[in-house]
Amino acid sequence: MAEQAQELTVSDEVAIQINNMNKWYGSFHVLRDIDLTVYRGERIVIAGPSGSGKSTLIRCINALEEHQKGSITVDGTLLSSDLKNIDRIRSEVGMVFQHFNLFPHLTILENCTLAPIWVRKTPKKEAEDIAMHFLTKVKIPDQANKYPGQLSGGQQQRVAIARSLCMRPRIMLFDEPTSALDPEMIKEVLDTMVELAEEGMTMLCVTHEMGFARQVANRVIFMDAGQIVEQNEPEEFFNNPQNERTKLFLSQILGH
Amino acid sequence: MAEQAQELTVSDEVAIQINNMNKWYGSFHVLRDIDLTVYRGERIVIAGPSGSGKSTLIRCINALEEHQKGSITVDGTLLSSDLKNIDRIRSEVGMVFQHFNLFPHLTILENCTLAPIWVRKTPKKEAEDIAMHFLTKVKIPDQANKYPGQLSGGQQQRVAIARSLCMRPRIMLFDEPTSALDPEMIKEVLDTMVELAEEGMTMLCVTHEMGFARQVANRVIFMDAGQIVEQNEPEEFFNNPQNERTKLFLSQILGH
Amino acid sequence: ATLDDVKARGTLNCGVTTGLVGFAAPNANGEWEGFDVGVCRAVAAAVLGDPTAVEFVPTTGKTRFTALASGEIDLLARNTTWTFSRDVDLKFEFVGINYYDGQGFMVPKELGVSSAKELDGATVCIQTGTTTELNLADFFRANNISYEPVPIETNAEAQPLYLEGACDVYTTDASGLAATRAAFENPGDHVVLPEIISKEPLGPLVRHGDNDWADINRWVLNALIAAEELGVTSANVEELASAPGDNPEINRLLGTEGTLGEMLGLDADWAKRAIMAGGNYGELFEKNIGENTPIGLARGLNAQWTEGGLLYSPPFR
Amino acid sequence: MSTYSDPPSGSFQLSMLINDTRYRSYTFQFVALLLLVLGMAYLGWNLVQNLAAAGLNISYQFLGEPAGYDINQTLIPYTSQSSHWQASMVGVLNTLLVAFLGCIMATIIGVAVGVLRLSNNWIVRQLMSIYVEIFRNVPVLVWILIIMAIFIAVLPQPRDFRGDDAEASMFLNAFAFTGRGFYSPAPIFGPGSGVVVAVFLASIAGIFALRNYATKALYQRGQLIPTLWPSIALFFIPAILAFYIMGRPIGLEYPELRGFNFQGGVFMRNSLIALWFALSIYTAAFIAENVRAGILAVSKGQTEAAASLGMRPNRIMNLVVLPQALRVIIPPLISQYLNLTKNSSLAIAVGYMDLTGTLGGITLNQTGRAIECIVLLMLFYLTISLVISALMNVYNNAVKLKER
Amino acid sequence: MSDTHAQSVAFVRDTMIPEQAPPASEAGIIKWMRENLFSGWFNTILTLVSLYFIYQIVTSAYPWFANGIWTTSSLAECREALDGMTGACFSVLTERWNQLLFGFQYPNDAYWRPTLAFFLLIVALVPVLYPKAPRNMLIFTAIYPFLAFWLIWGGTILIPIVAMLGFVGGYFAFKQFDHQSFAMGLLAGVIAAVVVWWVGGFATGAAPNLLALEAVPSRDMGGFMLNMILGTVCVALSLPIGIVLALGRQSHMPIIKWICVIFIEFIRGVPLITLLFVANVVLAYFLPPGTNFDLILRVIIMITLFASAYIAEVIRGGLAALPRGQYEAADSLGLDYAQSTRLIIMPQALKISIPGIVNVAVGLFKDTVLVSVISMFDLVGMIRGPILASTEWNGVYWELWGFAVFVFFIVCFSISKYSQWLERQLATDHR
Ligand SMILES: Nc1ncnc2c1ncn2[C@@H]1O[C@H](COP(=O)(O)OP(=O)(O)OP(=O)(O)O)[C@@H](O)[C@H]1O
Ligand SMILES: Nc1ncnc2c1ncn2[C@@H]1O[C@H](COP(=O)(O)OP(=O)(O)OP(=O)(O)O)[C@@H](O)[C@H]1O
Ligand SMILES: NC(=O)CC[C@H](N)C(=O)O
Ligand SMILES: [Mg+2]
Ligand SMILES: [Mg+2]
Repeated sequence: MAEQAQELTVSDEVAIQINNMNKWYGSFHVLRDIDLTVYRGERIVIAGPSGSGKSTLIRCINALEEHQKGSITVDGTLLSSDLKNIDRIRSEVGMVFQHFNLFPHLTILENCTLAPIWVRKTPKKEAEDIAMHFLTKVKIPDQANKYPGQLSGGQQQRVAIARSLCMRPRIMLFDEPTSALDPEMIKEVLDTMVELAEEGMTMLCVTHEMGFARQVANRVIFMDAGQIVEQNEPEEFFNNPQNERTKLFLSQILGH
Repeated sequence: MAEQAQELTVSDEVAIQINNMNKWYGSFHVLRDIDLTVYRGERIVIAGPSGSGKSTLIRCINALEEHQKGSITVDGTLLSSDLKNIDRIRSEVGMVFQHFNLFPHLTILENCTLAPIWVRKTPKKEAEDIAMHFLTKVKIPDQANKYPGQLSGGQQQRVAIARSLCMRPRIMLFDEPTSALDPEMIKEVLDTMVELAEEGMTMLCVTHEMGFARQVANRVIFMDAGQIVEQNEPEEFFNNPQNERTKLFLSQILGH
Repeated sequence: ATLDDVKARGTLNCGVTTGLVGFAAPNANGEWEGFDVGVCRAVAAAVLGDPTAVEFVPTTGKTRFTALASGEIDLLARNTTWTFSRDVDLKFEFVGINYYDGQGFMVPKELGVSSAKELDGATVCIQTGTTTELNLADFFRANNISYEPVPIETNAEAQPLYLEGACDVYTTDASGLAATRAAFENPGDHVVLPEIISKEPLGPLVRHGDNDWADINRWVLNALIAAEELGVTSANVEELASAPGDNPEINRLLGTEGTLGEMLGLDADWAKRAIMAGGNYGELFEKNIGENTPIGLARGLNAQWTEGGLLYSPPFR
Repeated sequence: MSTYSDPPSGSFQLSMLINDTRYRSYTFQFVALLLLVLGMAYLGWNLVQNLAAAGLNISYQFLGEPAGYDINQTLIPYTSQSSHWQASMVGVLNTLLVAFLGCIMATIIGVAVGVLRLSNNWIVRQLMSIYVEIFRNVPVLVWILIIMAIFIAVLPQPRDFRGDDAEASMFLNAFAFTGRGFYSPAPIFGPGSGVVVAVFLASIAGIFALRNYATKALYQRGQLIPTLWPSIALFFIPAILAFYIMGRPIGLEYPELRGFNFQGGVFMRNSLIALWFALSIYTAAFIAENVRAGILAVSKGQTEAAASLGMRPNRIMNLVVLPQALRVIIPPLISQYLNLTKNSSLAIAVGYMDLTGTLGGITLNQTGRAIECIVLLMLFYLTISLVISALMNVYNNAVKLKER
Repeated sequence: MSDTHAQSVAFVRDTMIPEQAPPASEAGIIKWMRENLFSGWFNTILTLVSLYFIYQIVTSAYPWFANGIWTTSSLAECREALDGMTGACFSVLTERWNQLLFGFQYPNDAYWRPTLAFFLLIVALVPVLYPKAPRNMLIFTAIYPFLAFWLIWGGTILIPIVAMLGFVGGYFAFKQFDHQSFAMGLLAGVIAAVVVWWVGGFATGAAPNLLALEAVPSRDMGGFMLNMILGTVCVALSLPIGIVLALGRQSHMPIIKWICVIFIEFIRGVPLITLLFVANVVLAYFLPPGTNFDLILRVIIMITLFASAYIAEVIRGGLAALPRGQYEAADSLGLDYAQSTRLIIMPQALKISIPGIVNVAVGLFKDTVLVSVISMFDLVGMIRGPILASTEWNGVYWELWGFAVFVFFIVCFSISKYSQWLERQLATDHR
């Protein structure tokens, strides 16, 4: 199935183009000379030890963090300090966080319709239809009128995915979407992500779920100390890592 | 090793004698007709479903709770409302709690020397030497000058054990010492307890760590609804439980 | 200008005391009456044609000047002593004197004190923010005797303190003492000591800088005084004003001759209305604080100059 | 999310002032600053206009001029000829005095009530919570006025002490509770009293030394020396001995009804007592809640752990519970002190001559320098509160529990 | 069983022991008394002292209450009626009842108006205070301020109606443009409101007596009514200002942040009394020459500023308690600052802050009595001034002050109980 997904959707169109991007926190150099081209329909898994800058990288793509050097182009829009560009990029790019970050004071349905109504100016009725569509897709349409606090972690994470999808993003970013979940719940969320992948969504996913990487990724990127150390197709990456650090890391992850 | 420990240390001397002890919280009958004799050097594990009165039982032994009927004799001292007796018993008996209960405003070393200095009137220097001895024993002498908040849970629990040991108790009570810990840390604490057992300390331990029970206990006591329902040697207890409730409980615990 | 403001508003904001029977205090129906109130009403009558178009703003010794300076009130008629610094430094304009007074002391009879000089060590109730506070300090220092001041804000607060014995002596303007004593259950148990330790010329005042408004107030007050001198009373003013009489000053005053009203920016009947509001100076005095009232003040210095007093209105000419 | 230094290198456009994150925040701040400056300028301009219209000016010269009024309670020499500045200083000291006394008393009452609210005595617990609820739910000004009213209406006035069959009499012939305040004997130091005082001070030093020694003995030799009774003995006995040996050099001056008032002795004015007492009981109600919360914040496990180590209740309190509770209690306690100090400005309601009474009251009125006086008044309170919060920060940093 | 030995004897229970009643000494009132009242000598002493204290209070207060006189019209008469007995002269309350509640200048025949406004206030507050009340009651809450203004101050009904229409118009204009951008919406709203007010101004001018109630100037407000007015108005006004200040203080823009910090710390550093002095004596100097706000308005301004600084600090606590993830999630959905603040951040932060805000409100309500120091006649001002100084009632302290204590206690205590209730509610919300 993984093979099939890969062949099916990747096009030549560039979705994200990162050139020579650098970022500092104060004087701490978190991202160093990142070059990365993501094609439309590609599913990329980013792995690497803790603190290697994975989260920072995908947060830069979404302009949640600013970078200081180099350029990021998302869907043809250069990420600059221009608010218009930032807004355009953010509505193109959906993001799912480790801790879900649902809005606890709104129902599931309201969580999903909020941005479409206020950002996309979708009429409420229509927004709700879309929301129900995606909630059905993540298999929790019946929870629509509950509050996030009433759902399990796995359900919450699926709501978070649905919420992002409601903005009809062309690119989805995931930052360790399953690492705050209990083992039983991880599967539900990964299933949802696999489904999404099968539909051809462009995805960048920080995760340590190597099964997932094997199953859906076109490419695995390994980061360490703020740099991209190795990238390859999943089979190659897992079976035949080149870099020492990658080897070490894989031995830990897989041995665990 | 378990066999060896059992044979090595149990003597005929009685450490704790509980006769027909009853306790009520208001009108709720928590402990019913408890009869229990603990010999010096014995290691007893107490198990049972939640709310069955395990904690209450060992807290009664330490006079943290008073019982209303029957008698408890610790090391020949009858536990009565006489403050002198309570003091004597408490300094004979060490206790380790589920949530460590270290004193957060004192360093590790001060935690360990506080009671020896103020209760045993040990000179400070000497108390510190003893404390370092036991801290070394639980393998964290290097943390002596840190504060509890700076240690991991497993380290904190080991400090709690060392703190009790500094009072040179003849009997140690443990109330679910590992249940608030992350899996990696459980092992460190259990190791410490095994070591203690090997030295012949009389121990009463409420725990659900069946591996520990198998390894070090002379006797497993199973409680339910405030009563001792079954007691036996560990092997017999696990392999051949007699009471229905025990069977049910064991199937849950071990199946998990 | 203040005159325009007052006309536009339709009421005169007049600052009075928070309550001093005879000078300014609300009666049982909540209507303000008293000697100072009479001045306010006369001005309102002259300016607005309606002696009841007055909004009375109670002020304490402390708040009165800020109320006037900030424009909250248009006129302050609150037994206020005309002093150099108030006139010059605080920038107010005293428009005349409606009561010549001096500071006195009141003590319970049972103390057996007969002179202020015997007050060594006494506890004295004193209203803060007043001239009497400063006079008191000077008096005791000059006589080299000690005392213990108990500062209070209003006359009302002073009463229970004095009556319950928390202070031995109460000091303020002699007229104020008389008015206060009149409100006591047993006025006879208290004596006002003979010493008058200061000059306290009390008069209405307005803000500095608006001379037109000051003129109006000054001449309304003078009109009341002159009316008494000229024998114009609330009873006969209607008649005297209906047609020019043979006293040209009365004619000018009542507007049957000349254009005094116009000069003030008012109409010709201004003084007539002011006098009708509560009567001339003498009537006001008799009605509110005179000898036939509980307060029972004699005219004394406040008699017309023709009768040995100090009241002396400049001519209406 | 603001500045990107590299990618956009296009020329500057006006719209970037709003749309570009680099300039946007400057724009906003500039606008805010502009509005602020304009607002200030507008107020300032009005002020200038109004002052000019009224022919006034702003000047602090009046501070040097004689005040002209007397103040009943002065901690520093002051006469009516002293300057307004000195009058203000008298006020400052009076404010600090009542605030200081109030903080002490509020702490004592508050701690007692807070601890008693946790007592296992049901009646006491109920009484204490009634106290707390009643006092903190009624304005402090009302309490001040009520206590003042009690003085005026209930307590006997000096005149009631007069005569042969007086209505009131002095307590022990030494203390008089009157509507004007409280009179008590004052010590007079005769020759040789220096020795007594010195002995007394020495015995206080001795108490500290004893406690020090006791801790040392415990730490070094494991010997627990009792300190309570020896301390009490040390406190009284040497001084009393010295007092008699020196031939009783310290006498008492008893207050005596002379003239209008009691004379001699120590006099505490009713306004001070009313203010002090009202501020104390009001603030104490809040402090009691803080104390209770602080003690409750120390988990039961701490007490149990200490108990199972064989410690006795009072040791547990001193060594385990209090040190932890204090960290929780002290910060809100200090802000209660700050509140009390600010509330002491209500002195004006009972004629206590604190800074609001002198500088903000009589001086303001007699000179008409409203703006100047109020500016100084605010500066004073601001200084106090800044100093106190600075101290609080220092304390908080010092006691912060070490965390990972 | 006592010979149970580890190596030899195993034990299995075959019949369970039934639950038994505790021994007699362990239950009932005796045990309760022993544990709660007489455990140890110290406790026993405490109990006895407390009982004595209660006995003293009751025996001295009871006759005072029981013999209370309610119908005389002066202290002298009351003393006469009591005839030497201990007893309270509650007649001061009955006789001055209206003055205590409304001050001494509010027109007698209009007392029903503030009374009605007060009861309507309770109705208006229900949906705010009680989250489960029907939501459409909020409409009444929105109308209430205008209604209350009309009832209390009087004048033509057109003024509040026009004022309300202005807000309504502004709201609709805001809604219209809000989807474009918050700033645009705000601008449109303000313009619409101003236009409505301007046009409405002519209407009011044309019919100044339409449905007019007798107008009462602010100066005539007094008594407990004044405390209520100041309390509610200032709390209501200080909320929005407090929110803005709190947001400003959390801002990343240093200048804006420092402006807010300085303002907040300044206000919190000085006593309210000095701010009231400012209202009373110096504020007028800072207003344009010729304008003259009345004292109530100036006091409301200062108390509002005062309260808003405290509320800002409470809300800042609420903001700080929100996890960063909420901000980031809102950002990543493409919501702009105004939207995320309004839709995500504020609703949550305010909810966290409600108990704190209620505490500030109680404190503020108590502080309204300070206006008596600048000689306004609120409840305390009335008691200190006109009533205690009047010849009839000179000297009735206990009854009057007891009344003030009673009134404030009832109000503040119920508000704080409410806040505790709410805290518990919020803790379990949406779980
Ligand atoms: N706001 C910040 N300020 C300063 N340093 C930061 C900040 N956020 C992250 N860092 C540092 O940047 C580095 C990269 O952080 P990042 O969160 O991207 O790592 P990561 O690869 O996602 O790790 P993890 O697997 O733990 O999430 C880390 O060393 C981290 O400490
Ligand atoms: N202070 C108390 N007051 C009233 N009931 C109590 C009290 N402490 C415990 N109980 C009740 O007594 C029973 C026994 O409690 P205990 O803590 O001994 O159970 P346990 O066997 O230790 O359970 P767990 O495994 O959950 O710790 C429980 O039903 C508990 O609810
Ligand atoms: N007692 C008063 O209120 C006025 C006192 C005095 N006449 C003054 O003007 O200062
Ligand atoms: Mg990360
Ligand atoms: Mg337990």
